[in-house]
Amino acid sequence: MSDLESFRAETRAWLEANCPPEMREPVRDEDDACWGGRNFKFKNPAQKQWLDTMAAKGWTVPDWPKAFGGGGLTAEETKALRSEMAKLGCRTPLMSFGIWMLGPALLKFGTEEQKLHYLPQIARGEIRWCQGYSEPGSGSDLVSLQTFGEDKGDHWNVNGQKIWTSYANHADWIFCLVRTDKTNKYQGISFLLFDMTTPGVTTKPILLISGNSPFCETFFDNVKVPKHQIVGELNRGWDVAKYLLGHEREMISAGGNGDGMASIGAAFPDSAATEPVLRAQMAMFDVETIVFRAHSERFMDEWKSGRAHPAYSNLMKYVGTELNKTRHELVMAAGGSDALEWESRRSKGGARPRSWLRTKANSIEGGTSEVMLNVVSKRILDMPGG
Amino acid sequence: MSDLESFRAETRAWLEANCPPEMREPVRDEDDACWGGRNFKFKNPAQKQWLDTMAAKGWTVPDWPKAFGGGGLTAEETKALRSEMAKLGCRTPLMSFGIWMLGPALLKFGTEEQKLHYLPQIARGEIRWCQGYSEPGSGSDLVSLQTFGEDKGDHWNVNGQKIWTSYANHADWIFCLVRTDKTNKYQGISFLLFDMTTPGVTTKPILLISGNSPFCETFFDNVKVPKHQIVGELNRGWDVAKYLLGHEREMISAGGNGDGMASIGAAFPDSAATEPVLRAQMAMFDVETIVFRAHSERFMDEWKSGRAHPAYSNLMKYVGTELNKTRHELVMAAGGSDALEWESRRSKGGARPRSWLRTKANSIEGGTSEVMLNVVSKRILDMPGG
Amino acid sequence: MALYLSDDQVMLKDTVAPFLSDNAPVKHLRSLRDCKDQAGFSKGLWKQFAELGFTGILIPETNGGLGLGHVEAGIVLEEIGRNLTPSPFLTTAVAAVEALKAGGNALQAEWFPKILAGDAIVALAIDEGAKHRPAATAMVAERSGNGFRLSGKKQFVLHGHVADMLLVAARTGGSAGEESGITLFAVPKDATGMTMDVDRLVDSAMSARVTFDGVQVDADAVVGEVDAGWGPLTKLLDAGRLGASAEMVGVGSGAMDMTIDYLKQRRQFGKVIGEFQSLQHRAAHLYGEMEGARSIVIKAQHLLDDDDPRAELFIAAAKAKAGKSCNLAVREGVQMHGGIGMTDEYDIGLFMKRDRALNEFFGDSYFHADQVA
Amino acid sequence: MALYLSDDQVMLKDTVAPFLSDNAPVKHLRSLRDCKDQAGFSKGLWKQFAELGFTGILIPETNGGLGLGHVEAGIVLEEIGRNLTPSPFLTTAVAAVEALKAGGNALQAEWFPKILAGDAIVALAIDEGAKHRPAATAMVAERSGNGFRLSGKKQFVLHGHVADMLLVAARTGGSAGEESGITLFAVPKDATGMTMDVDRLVDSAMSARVTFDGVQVDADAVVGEVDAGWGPLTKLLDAGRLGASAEMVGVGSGAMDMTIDYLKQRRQFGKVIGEFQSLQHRAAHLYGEMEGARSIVIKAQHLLDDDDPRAELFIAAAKAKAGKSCNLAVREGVQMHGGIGMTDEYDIGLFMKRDRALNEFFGDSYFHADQVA
Repeated sequence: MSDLESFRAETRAWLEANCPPEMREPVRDEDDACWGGRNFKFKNPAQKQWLDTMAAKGWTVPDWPKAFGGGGLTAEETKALRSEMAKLGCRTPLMSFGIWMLGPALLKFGTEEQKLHYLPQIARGEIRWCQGYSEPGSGSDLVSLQTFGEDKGDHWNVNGQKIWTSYANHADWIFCLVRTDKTNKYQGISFLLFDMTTPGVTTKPILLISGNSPFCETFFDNVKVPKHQIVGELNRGWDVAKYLLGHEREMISAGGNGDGMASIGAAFPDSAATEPVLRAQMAMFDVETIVFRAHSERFMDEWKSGRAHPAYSNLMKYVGTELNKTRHELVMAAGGSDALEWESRRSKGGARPRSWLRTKANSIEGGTSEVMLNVVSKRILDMPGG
Repeated sequence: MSDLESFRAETRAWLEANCPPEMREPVRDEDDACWGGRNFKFKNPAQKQWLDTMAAKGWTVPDWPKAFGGGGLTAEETKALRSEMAKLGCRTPLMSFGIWMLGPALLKFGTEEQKLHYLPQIARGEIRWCQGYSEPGSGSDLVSLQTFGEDKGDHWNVNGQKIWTSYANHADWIFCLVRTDKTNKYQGISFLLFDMTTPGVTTKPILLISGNSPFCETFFDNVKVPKHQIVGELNRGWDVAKYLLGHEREMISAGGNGDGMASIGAAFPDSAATEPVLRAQMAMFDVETIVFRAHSERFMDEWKSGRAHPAYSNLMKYVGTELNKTRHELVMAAGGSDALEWESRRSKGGARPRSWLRTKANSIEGGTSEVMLNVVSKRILDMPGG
Repeated sequence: MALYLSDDQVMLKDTVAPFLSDNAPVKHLRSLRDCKDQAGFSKGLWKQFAELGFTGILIPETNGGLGLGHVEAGIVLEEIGRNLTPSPFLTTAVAAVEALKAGGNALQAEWFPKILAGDAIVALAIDEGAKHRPAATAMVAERSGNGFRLSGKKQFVLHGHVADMLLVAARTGGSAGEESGITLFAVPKDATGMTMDVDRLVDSAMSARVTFDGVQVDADAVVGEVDAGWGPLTKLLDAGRLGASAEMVGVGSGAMDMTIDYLKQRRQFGKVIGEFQSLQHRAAHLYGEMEGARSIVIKAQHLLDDDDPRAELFIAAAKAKAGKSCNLAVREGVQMHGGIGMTDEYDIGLFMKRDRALNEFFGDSYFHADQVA
Repeated sequence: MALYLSDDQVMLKDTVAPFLSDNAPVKHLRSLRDCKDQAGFSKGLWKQFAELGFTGILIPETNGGLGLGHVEAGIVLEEIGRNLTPSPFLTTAVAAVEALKAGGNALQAEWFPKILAGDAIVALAIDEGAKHRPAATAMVAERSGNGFRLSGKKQFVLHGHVADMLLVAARTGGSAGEESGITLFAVPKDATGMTMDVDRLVDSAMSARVTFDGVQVDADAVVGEVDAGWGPLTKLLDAGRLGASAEMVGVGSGAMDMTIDYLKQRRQFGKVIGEFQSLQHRAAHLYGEMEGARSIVIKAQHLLDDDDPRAELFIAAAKAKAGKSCNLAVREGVQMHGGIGMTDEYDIGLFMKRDRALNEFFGDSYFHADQVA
């Protein structure tokens, strides 16, 4: 038995012994997951136990170095762990923008001191982070952002407004793009970290068309940010942000789970049987589903081995999000008038239409489809001009 | 009985008496139609008889004034004539770029002398015209054309090259956009008429992917064009061309005949029965077919009554040509491997695949789909910018 | 007849459009929704509809109505769509009125005056599954005494909980899948044995699932003839489908206009985003799709008004196309609005929700394409 | 195994690609077509394929072949597609070889050496109607003496007129629509009673309609077992469908690359047309579609090579997607080339023609989507 095979066998045994049954049930929605943080209310003791047990092994972030709270696993071991967790239906112990976004940025751009300070807090789910990028006037054109940090010697005095800050109302800290030089568009932005309880920070949840409020408007009124709370160099925050956007797209594009891949027709046999034209649309969509799974697998294989074009994740983000929107359009059609119900218990409070509406943001958040196509065209196809 | 009803009844009786049986069979392809001109070879005596009989009544151009060889009919009478001809299956007696394009330009911009000279020749099918607009470097960007007419006092000396001149190798005369002022892009083009037998004019047919050659490259080497052979004012030929382009799109968009409107599934019952996904695509296309017929009817009603936006024909051109391309893609799919045969008698010399390939030009000739969308966006939707 | 509005029809539009944009714009929908109104629409507005004559557009002049046609009904529906006005107009004043016109004098004498006066709401109990399949009606109506006993379930009964009468398709003969053997009943709201499970839908309309547990109705509740309900049901469906199509032309046009306005205002990358050619082309394409929808709807309205045998085919094409075009309009609308399009604060999301419900109502684009093939 | 080419596979590609672009580029197709060549491909080139070992890629090493898999066969096919090379490679060295691998030793001993040597062409006589429906095989093979008598008609038999052997699906039992009861026969070219009606197809390949009028074959002509031909036929179809998909990846990529190059050169309105955002977005979208096709094809190749039970599903998805993507590539290619794209002089139209034939071969996207559902 190879080392990897023994690791896999040991891992399976450990998971079977340590993952509580409640944590092997599918996560119903974002509110049902474990997000950690100072004020997080665990849904049940099993959720806390699972987080703590995994964090103790460093397996909330299995491929981070052990020194920073990680598991120190190789890429193959990490993949094996994930696949064993998937087989047993184990939930991800911790959902976290710290893990997904800030962590990779710190690992690449942070000082040793920053890594030792922030990463273990993230790995243990102690601090919940949110991201402060977009502003009302700066969506796709992110680099035009206006939130300004005035240099006050030992700190910046930050004023401005962010929008689409995910769960800012629940977050403990924010990583935030702040203009620190008004004379230089690209090289005048810094990547700052600060506590959301700092005086002058206020948040206001945004009610979405799905009826949920996962995002906030966030306001900064003379917020003091100490000088050491910067990631990377002064005025070079755009480099960090670009790196993270690429990372984010890679993550989104790798995100197709088995569940989202099921045949729609198989899920709605009555509609498939009685509606031949709808069935045909679902059939053609099922092809795309299988294709996207293969495409994601190929992309990850190429990415990990350094074969993928650096901008390729933009393509995957475009294809994957458009596909998911189409999937939900078809699910709504297959669901018929059942899928219109918005509040009833039968419909689980309108779970289906709310999920459908939620998918409409897929092709906007993290870079719109239009921006993705621009990037693919310019960087991969080397098309000319503006 | 109203005047129109009596006109309709008389017309039907006259057509039944005068249209030869051969001229009531469907036209197989462009080569099977009557195009007239000095060198035209009639397919049979009936074809010539039908042309002459109709021309004598002015009904090759029923709505032109009698003085110019037309029938002097009102719009309603013309519509009634056309519908009676359609009911009896009477062929159009004369296909002619003179009727479709030059005629309308002369009626609007020509001098009385030009009208009296050229229009009756067109109406009787004596002179076959071709159009000289596009050049190798000036397709969608037509106004960048370079063919130059140097002022030589009583004539212009024309040099340059045109492309996509329909049937230039069969045409007697050409109406042609020629630059007469190099310093003014838009107001430096004139609309000239000249005989294709003038020394210095040569044509070279272009072989298309369909295997046919309806278009030519046409070369002008010191071609002398007398000064009176201009339509409209000097350097204002672009106004004439623009008017004609609109007219052409209107014509194309009104061109949906009953034949092109049949359900594809009904035409290929075997494929529809055994291929459920293809059948569904055909079903959705059949919807579009019915819609386009209604759309065309509405457009013509609005156009004739002055209600349509002046740029609306661009939209119809876009929608109609894209639809026709899709139709032929589906016809090829429904035809299966039968529709791949290119030379066999069974396939009438590959009539189906050749027609399919021919449709690919629909969205290029007479203004590409891209240009149509630009125009709709700018002129109808009033979108900003370049 | 030419495919544009006549002078009289333009006058009607000039009455309807400002009335609705003044009295029932999108914020009217919002206020009903936000105060959790349980009717799902404003009864006061419905009364105003009656006062302005809208509820009588399709009722014959001999019955006190305006005796107009589907073009006129469509004018009202398009403005309802454009303003997302919650209203029982489509079910009551369009679909139900057409069914009753094919019913007997007694039913007309009972219901037309109430509809004219804005005193009655009629709901349609047709669908039995998640998808619209009227020929598959399985609900049983067995003879009982002087009348019938109805047993079975219906769903997607819009306004059912506040309806004064339900038009119910049930089977007196034949078997599921057959057109013959269906009978259409006018069931009054106080019939015993009828229970309702009411929910708010995605577009904030209220809809009921209705269970009929041996509901007894008299013989005079039959609309038209026993076993031949497919006739009046077809009238109901033709009018309902075409009316929903007209409403979707309004929804889609409203969404498109709002989006094009936004493209002319929103700046990114140093210019108005409407200057980007890819958005221009998509907007122009969308315009073409909406124009196609508008064209087939008015054509089908003319054919239905003329009692032309092609009407049914064209209505199927109209519902299929209006559904497809309106869906494109709301999808492009949300995407082109970007992040703010996802917020409840902006109206575009409400257009998306209404589109979904209307697409489903009376059969979706796939169902109708299947009918056309 | 990772979804990219291994080092050995890259080496093979580095052999195949320059060989084909040097020896059989698009002008090779043109010259065969323009001189009205009656074979439909170059027999000399086929001999070179054999010398380079290409014809033995899928033949087991024990039979003297290279014993490689469908990834390697796909490398050759993609380059064939990119160069539009006319070749019997797909029918003979891919589909037929896989069927024969599921046949008996005698047939392998007879045909593998000839295929290895480039001395045999095999054609596939499967389709009986205009659309591909192998289960619907109705052609009759009745027992006669030591063997069978075949009667019926086949069409879309590529290279049939120059084939040394035809693989023919016929019915020894069951009835049209059933998978069981079909037997696959290896019919030699000189069998009596076989007549061919040959035509050039849209892509300049030569194809036959074959009539079997009581064609007598021996029992040893049976590939695999009597009544159980669905087994070897499935091997044939899996390999053929996936091979056609790989070829379409080549056709589509060739068309796309040519088009993107053109967008970077052609000037209109004072700029290179590749600067227009709507064309950029369409090109980027097309690139994504082609990348999806490329991904599902290599994934399905791996599964087929691994004898994975999911292979059939993924092959259907591959044929459906490659067909859809390649079709988009040639349609966008012709449109973006504008007028010159319509001329025979430019190559893009030839890509459109090949796409059409390949889309139809072994079942089109609609057929395969139906299989996936």
